[in-house]
Amino acid sequence: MTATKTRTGADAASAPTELTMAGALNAALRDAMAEDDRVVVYGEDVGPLGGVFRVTDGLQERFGDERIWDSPLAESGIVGTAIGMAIYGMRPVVEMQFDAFSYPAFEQIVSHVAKMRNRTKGRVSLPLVVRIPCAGAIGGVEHHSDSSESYWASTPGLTVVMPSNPADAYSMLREAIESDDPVIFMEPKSRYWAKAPLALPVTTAPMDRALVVREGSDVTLIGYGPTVRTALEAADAAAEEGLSIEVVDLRSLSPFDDETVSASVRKTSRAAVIHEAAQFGGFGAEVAARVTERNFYHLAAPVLRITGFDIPYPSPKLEEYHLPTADRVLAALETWEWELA
Amino acid sequence: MTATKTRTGADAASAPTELTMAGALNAALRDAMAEDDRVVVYGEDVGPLGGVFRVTDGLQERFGDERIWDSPLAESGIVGTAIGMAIYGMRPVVEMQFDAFSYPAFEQIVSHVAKMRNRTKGRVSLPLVVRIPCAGAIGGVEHHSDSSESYWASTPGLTVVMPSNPADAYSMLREAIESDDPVIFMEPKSRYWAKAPLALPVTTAPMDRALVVREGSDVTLIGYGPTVRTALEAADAAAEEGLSIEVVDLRSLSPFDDETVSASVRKTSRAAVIHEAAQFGGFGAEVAARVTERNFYHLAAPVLRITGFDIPYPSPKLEEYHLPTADRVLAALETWEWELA
Amino acid sequence: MSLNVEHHAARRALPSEKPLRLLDNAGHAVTGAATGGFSLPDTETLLDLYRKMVVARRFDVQVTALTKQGRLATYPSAYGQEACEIGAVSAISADDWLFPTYRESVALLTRGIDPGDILKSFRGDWHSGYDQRSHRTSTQTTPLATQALHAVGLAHAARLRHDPIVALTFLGDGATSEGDAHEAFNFAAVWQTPTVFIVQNNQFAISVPLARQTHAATLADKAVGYGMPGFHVDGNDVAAMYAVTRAAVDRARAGGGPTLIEGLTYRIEAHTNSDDPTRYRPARDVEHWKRRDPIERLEKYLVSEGALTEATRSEITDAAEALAAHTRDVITTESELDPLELFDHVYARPRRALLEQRARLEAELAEAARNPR
Amino acid sequence: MSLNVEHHAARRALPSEKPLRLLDNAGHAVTGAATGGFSLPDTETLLDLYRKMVVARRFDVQVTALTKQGRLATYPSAYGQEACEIGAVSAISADDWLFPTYRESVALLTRGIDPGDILKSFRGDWHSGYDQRSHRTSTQTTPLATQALHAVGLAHAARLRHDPIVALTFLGDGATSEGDAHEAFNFAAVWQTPTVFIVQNNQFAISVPLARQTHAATLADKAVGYGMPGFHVDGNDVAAMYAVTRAAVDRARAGGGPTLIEGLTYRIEAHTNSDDPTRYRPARDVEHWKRRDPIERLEKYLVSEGALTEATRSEITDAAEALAAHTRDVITTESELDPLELFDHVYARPRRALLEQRARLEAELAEAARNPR
Ligand SMILES: Cc1ncc(C[n+]2csc(CCOP(=O)(O)OP(=O)(O)O)c2C)c(N)n1
Ligand SMILES: Cc1ncc(C[n+]2csc(CCOP(=O)(O)OP(=O)(O)O)c2C)c(N)n1
Ligand SMILES: [Mg+2]
Ligand SMILES: [Mg+2]
Repeated sequence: MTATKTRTGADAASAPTELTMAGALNAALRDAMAEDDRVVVYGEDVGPLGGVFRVTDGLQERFGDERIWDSPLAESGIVGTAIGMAIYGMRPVVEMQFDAFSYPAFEQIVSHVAKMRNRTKGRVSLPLVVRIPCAGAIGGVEHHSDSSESYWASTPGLTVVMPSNPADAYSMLREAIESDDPVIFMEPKSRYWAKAPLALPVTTAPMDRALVVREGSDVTLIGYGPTVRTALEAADAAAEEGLSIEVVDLRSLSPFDDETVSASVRKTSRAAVIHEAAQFGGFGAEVAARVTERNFYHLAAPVLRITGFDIPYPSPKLEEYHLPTADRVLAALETWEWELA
Repeated sequence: MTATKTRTGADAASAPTELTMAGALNAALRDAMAEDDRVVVYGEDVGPLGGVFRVTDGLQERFGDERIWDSPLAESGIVGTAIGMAIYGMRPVVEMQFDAFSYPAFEQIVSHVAKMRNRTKGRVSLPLVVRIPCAGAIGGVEHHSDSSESYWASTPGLTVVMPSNPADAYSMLREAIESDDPVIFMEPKSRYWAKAPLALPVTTAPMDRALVVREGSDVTLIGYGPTVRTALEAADAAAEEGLSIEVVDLRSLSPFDDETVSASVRKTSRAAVIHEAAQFGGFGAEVAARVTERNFYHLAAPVLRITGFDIPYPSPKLEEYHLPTADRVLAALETWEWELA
Repeated sequence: MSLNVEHHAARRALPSEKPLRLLDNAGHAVTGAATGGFSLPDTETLLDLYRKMVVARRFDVQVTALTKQGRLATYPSAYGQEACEIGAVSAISADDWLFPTYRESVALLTRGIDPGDILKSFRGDWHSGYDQRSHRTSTQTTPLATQALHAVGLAHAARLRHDPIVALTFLGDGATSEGDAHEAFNFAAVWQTPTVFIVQNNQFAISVPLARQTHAATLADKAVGYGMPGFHVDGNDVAAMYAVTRAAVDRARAGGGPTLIEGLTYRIEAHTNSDDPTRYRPARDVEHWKRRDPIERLEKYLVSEGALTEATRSEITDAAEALAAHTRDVITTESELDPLELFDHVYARPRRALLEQRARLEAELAEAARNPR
Repeated sequence: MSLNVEHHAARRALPSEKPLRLLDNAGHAVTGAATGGFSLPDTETLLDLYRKMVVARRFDVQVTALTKQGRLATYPSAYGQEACEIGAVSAISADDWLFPTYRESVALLTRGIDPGDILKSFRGDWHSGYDQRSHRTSTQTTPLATQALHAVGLAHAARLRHDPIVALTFLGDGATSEGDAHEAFNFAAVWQTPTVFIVQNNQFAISVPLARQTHAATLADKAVGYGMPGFHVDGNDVAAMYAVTRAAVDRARAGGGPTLIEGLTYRIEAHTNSDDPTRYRPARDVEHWKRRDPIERLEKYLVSEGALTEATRSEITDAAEALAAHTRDVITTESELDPLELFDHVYARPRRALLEQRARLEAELAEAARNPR
C-alpha cells in the first residue's frame, strides 16, 4: 500500500458532516479496520468503553473482540506484544492512555520499535502505530498533560506525527496505519472536540509534509498539534496591528520537512516555534537549530521559542499560566529588535 | 552540606597518584560512604563483582552489604526503591548498567524522581544519584552504546551532569551525592580508563559550571563527556593550521551555564557543539538554539552541530564511521563561509 | 531447623480461594476454616472501625456531590470500599508510612489528613496537598503501581536503620498487571522488607473487568511466585481486613518480611466523575454489590451484639455531618494560588533560568493587572 | 463442569520443588513421582539430542577459543546449558517461532542457523546476523525479558489467525526480575496464547546469584500467580527438558494456553569473555556442576542401553569437528562491511535527511581513499 492511493472508507464517500477530531480518528480506525483485517486495535479501555476519549467508540461492537480488545493494564506489555504481532504480519494500533503512561513502554519503544528494522537489515519491519493522546490544556490532574514528543522525536527509527485538525487526523492516521514504518501518532487532547466539516474518506497532504496553513510575509510561526491554533490566533490578532504572520503546521516532527519550513522562513526572515512542552531540550530546540543552520544568512533575528516554562506541568488551576497563549506569542515577538530587520 | 565545603577523603589528602576516571569515581563513592552513612549504593553487579566497569570495586568488602549490595535485576525497581529510601532520609546512589538499560526506569525517573519535590512543595526532596555509564566507542554490542542524555536533560526537575576527566569525576560525584536535588550522573564509558595525576580529595569547579578548558579566539567548540577530548584534539590539529580554537567542557547539561558559554561565543563569534548522540533532537539542538538566541548578533555563522548520524548506534565494527572525530570536526568547520566573518 | 521448614512452607502456601472473612454478609461472626485462623477484633476496635467508615462514607458522598457541582476537577470515589481501605490503614500506627493511590481518600481521612488537603490535588490546586512528612503518607500516586516500589524502598531503609516501622501500600487490581507491581513484590521478598501490600481488588480498572487482568484464581496467588505469604480476604469485611493486615504488620515489624493481601471489594461508583460505567457493566451488578455493603454488615453485627447504642449512632452521625460541612466549606472557599510558586519547588538549588522565567511571568501578571482585558 | 474444575486446579498447581527428571546424573532412567508423569523420549530422539549437544558443545568451545584470540567482540557461552537449550528448542518445529536471548547460540545452531550468522552480532558486524523470517527466529535479544513479550504477541496473532504455531522464548533467571517478564507471563495467561516460556536458570545473572533474584522456592512457582502451569525441571537432563517442553508445546498448539518451564542448570563459563567469575564464586562450585555434565549424563544412558555405537560416536565427532572448522573459517575470514549500509535500513520509507548524511559519509570515505593517512 502506498500513501497516495485513494482511500476507500467503509461508509464510502460521505457528504460533508461536522466531525470532531475524536470522531475523525474513530472513522479512520473504522475504515482502516474494515479495509485491512490485519489491523487490530488494543490498549486500556478501548473496548466496551470506547477509550477514555471515545476515539474507539463503537468499534468493538462493529468488529468484535478479536479485532479490538482491552488488554491487561501494562504499557510495556501492550507495546511489546504489538511488536510480536507486527512480526507475525498484523498491523497493530495500540493506545497509551496519556503521554505519561507511555513511559513504562519506553524501553520497548526505544530499544525495539525504533531499532528492529535496522537491526534486521529490513527483514523485520514493524508496521505498528502507537497512539498517544498528548499534551495538556484539559484541566487534567498530574501526569495527564505531559508533552512527550521530544523523547520520541529524538529517537532515530521512529516516525512521529501530530495532527492539528480533524481532516489531518483522519488522513494521517490512515497513512500511519498503512506505513511499513512504526509511527508514534500523537493526538492533542485539547483538540479532540474541535470540529470541522468533513466528507470521508479524506486524503490531505502526505503526513511527512509540513503545511503553510496561513500565508503571511513578516514572521513565520511554526506550530504543531495544539499550538497551530495558538499560532493562528496570534496571526489574527497581529493582522489587526498590521503584522503579517505566516503559520506553518509541522504535522510531522520526524521526519522534518525542511523544505517547507525553510521556504517560509526565507520569505519572512523571522521565525518562532510554539509548543506546550518545556523549552529546555524541547522539540523547539531542534526546530530553532535546524532553521538557523539552514537559513542563517536569511534570518533578521534569532528564532524564538515560545513554550511552556521549564517546570513540571502544573495542576489544573495553574496550567493557564504555563501554556503559551496567543498573547504570549505576540509579546515574545516584541522582544525582537525589529529595527535590525 | 554545601557544594563548596572542603571535602575530607577517607584516605585523607593523598599525594598525587595516577588515577583513572573509574578509579576516581570509586574513590568518590568510597569517601562519600565513609563520610556519610546515609549514602548507600546498589544496582546490578555492584557488590562482589565491583560493577561491570569496576567503579564499585572493593566497596562491599570495605563497607559491608548493608551499605552496598546487588539488587534484583530490575531497573524500575532499583530507581523506585531508591525513591523510597531517599524519602526515608538515605542518600542512595544507584547504577544503571548502560544507558539503554535505564529505559525500564524511565517512568520512575521522569514521573517521580523529576517531580517529587515540586509536587510536594519541597517537603519531599529526593537526594539520590542515578549513575549511568554512557555513550559509546567501546566496541559494545547493540544497546551498550546509546547516548541517553537528551531524554534526561529535557525533563524539568532533573539535574544532569557528565564529567570528562578523573578530577571532575571525583569532585562532581561527591557534589552530586551531597546535592539535595536528584542527579543523573552520566559517566562516559570510553573515558573510564583515561588517567590523570590526582591528589584526593580534589574539589574542582562547582558541577553546574561549564569550564573553558582551552583558550582560543576564532571558534568555540562545545563538548561534554567523551567529546571534550575530541574537541581538544581538533583544537590541537587546527592550531597547526593557524586556527585558534577555544574549548568549553559543559560538565552540566542541566542546568546550563549560559554565562560561560555565551562569554566564549561572544569572544570567538563562532561556535560548534559536538556529541555522539544522533543530531536530530539531540542535546546539541538545545545548545545551538540557546547560544543563538542569546548571541545572535554576535555570531558570524550558524552554530554547527557535529554529531552522530540520525541512525541507531552501529555495531562495533562500524561505530568508527558514526562517531564525531577531530577530523570530522575540522571538516565541518570548513563548511562555514569564513569570508563572512 | 524447624524454623526454616516452616518458613519454607510459608513461601509456597496457596492462599485460600474463598476470601477469608470474620463477619458474613448478614453480620454474623464466622467460625472455622473460613476465618483462616484469624479472630474477630474486640468490640472497641470494631466500633472505632465502624465510626471511621460511617464518617468516610459521608465524606465520600459529599465529595462526589461537590464534584458533580463542578467544584473538583476529578474525584475517584471509594464508595463501597471503605472496609478494605479503613480496615487496612487502621492496622498501621502513626509512625508507619502509607503509600496510597488516588483511590484512597478515605484511608487518608482515617489517617487524620484534613479533607481540604486530601482534595487539593483533585481540586486542581497543586499536585499533592498535604504534608507528606508529618502524616508519614506519600502522595496520592497516579502512575499505577509505582508507589509500591517507594514503599519497599522506604521500608528497606528503615530496616537498615533498625527503625521498627512498616510501610503499607495500596494498589488496584488493574495495577497488579504493571511491571512495577512485580518488581515491588520481588524486591520486598528478596530484601525481606517490612512492607504490606494491599491489593484493593474492586474488580475494575476503569472499564476493564478483573477477568481481563488476570487468569489466576486469586490475585493473592501472586504471592507464591515471590515466596511471600498471600491472603485472599473479603474486602467488604472490615474485621477481616483489619485482622489480616494487623497480623501482617506485626510480622513485618518483627522482621518477618512482606505480605500480600488481596481485599476483594467492588467499585460502586464510576471510576471517576468523568467515567460512564453504563457502557461496560449492568446496573444489576452494582445493585448486587450494594447489598453487600461493608458498613451495613458491621452495623448488623454491632447491633446484634448490643454494642451500637442509639447515642453512639447519633454521635457518629453528627461527626459525619460536621465533617461533611467542613468539607463543603473548604471546597467552596476559593483557593488562594500564587502562579509564581510554580517555579519555587522544582529544585532545591535555585536555577538562574527558572528565576528568569519567574520574573517574566511576574512582569506578565503585573502587566495584566494594569491592563485587565 | 469437570473441565472447568480441572482447568481451575491446573491454575493453582504448585510445581514440584525437586526438579523433574527422567535421567539421573549417573545416566539411569528415573521412575516414579520424580518424573512428574513424563516419559523418556524414544532412543532415536535421545540419540538426535545427543548428537546436537555434542556438536553444540564443540561449537561453543570453539567460539570461546576464537573469542580469546580476539576474533569476537564478546561471547556469552552456553557451556553446560546444552541440555536446557537444545532439549527445549528441539520440541518446536520449523514453523514455530523462537525468541532467544544472547545466551542461546547453541539453540540457534540446533535450529539450523549457520555459525557465521549466529556470530555476526558478537563479531561486531551487524546487530542481528541471520534471516529472522526464514528461520522463524527473532533476534538474539539483549534488553532482558523484552523478547518474552514479542513471543506473546506473535503467538496471539497466530492464534487470531487460527495458525497452529507456537512461540517459544528463553529468558534467564535474572531476567525474571524484570517487569517485562511479569507482563509477558500475564498477557500470555490472560490471552491464553500458545507461548512456552523457558526460564533458563543458570543460577547467575552475571555475578548475582539466584538467592538475590528471588525468594521463591522455585522460579516455576511464579506460574501460579498467572494461573498458568509451571514446571521445575532438571535443566541438565535433556530428556526431561525435551519431554516437558514437548508436552507444553503440544498443549499450546491445541489451544491450551501458555506454560512456564524452569530449567535448572549452571553457567560453567564466565558470563561473557569480559567477565571475571573468580570475583564472585568459588571454583569448586563450578567443579561440582561440571560433574553434572548434561552430555555425559545422556551418553552414559545411551551407552548403557547399547544405543551409542562407536561408529555413531565417531560420526558425531566428525560432524562436530567439521562444524568447528567451518566456524573457524567463517570467523577468521574478514567480514565485508559497507559503512554506507548504516543508513539503508533505518526506515522503510527513505528519508531525505538520511540520504544527505549518507552522501556526506560517502564523500568522506572517497576523500579518505584518495588521501589515506
Ligand atoms: C501507568 C499508568 N497507566 C495508565 C493509567 C491510567 N489509569 C488511571 S486509573 C486506571 C485504572 C486503574 O485500575 P485499578 O488499578 O484497578 O485501580 P482502581 O482505579 O480500580 O482503584 C488507569 C488505566 C495510569 N494512571 N498509570
Ligand atoms: C534491561 C537490561 N538490564 C541490564 C542488562 C545487562 N545485563 C546483560 S546480561 C545480564 C544478566 C542476565 O542474567 P540472566 O537473565 O540470568 O541471563 P544469563 O546471562 O545468565 O543467561 C545483565 C544484567 C540488560 N541486558 N538488560
Ligand atoms: Mg480496580
Ligand atoms: Mg542466569
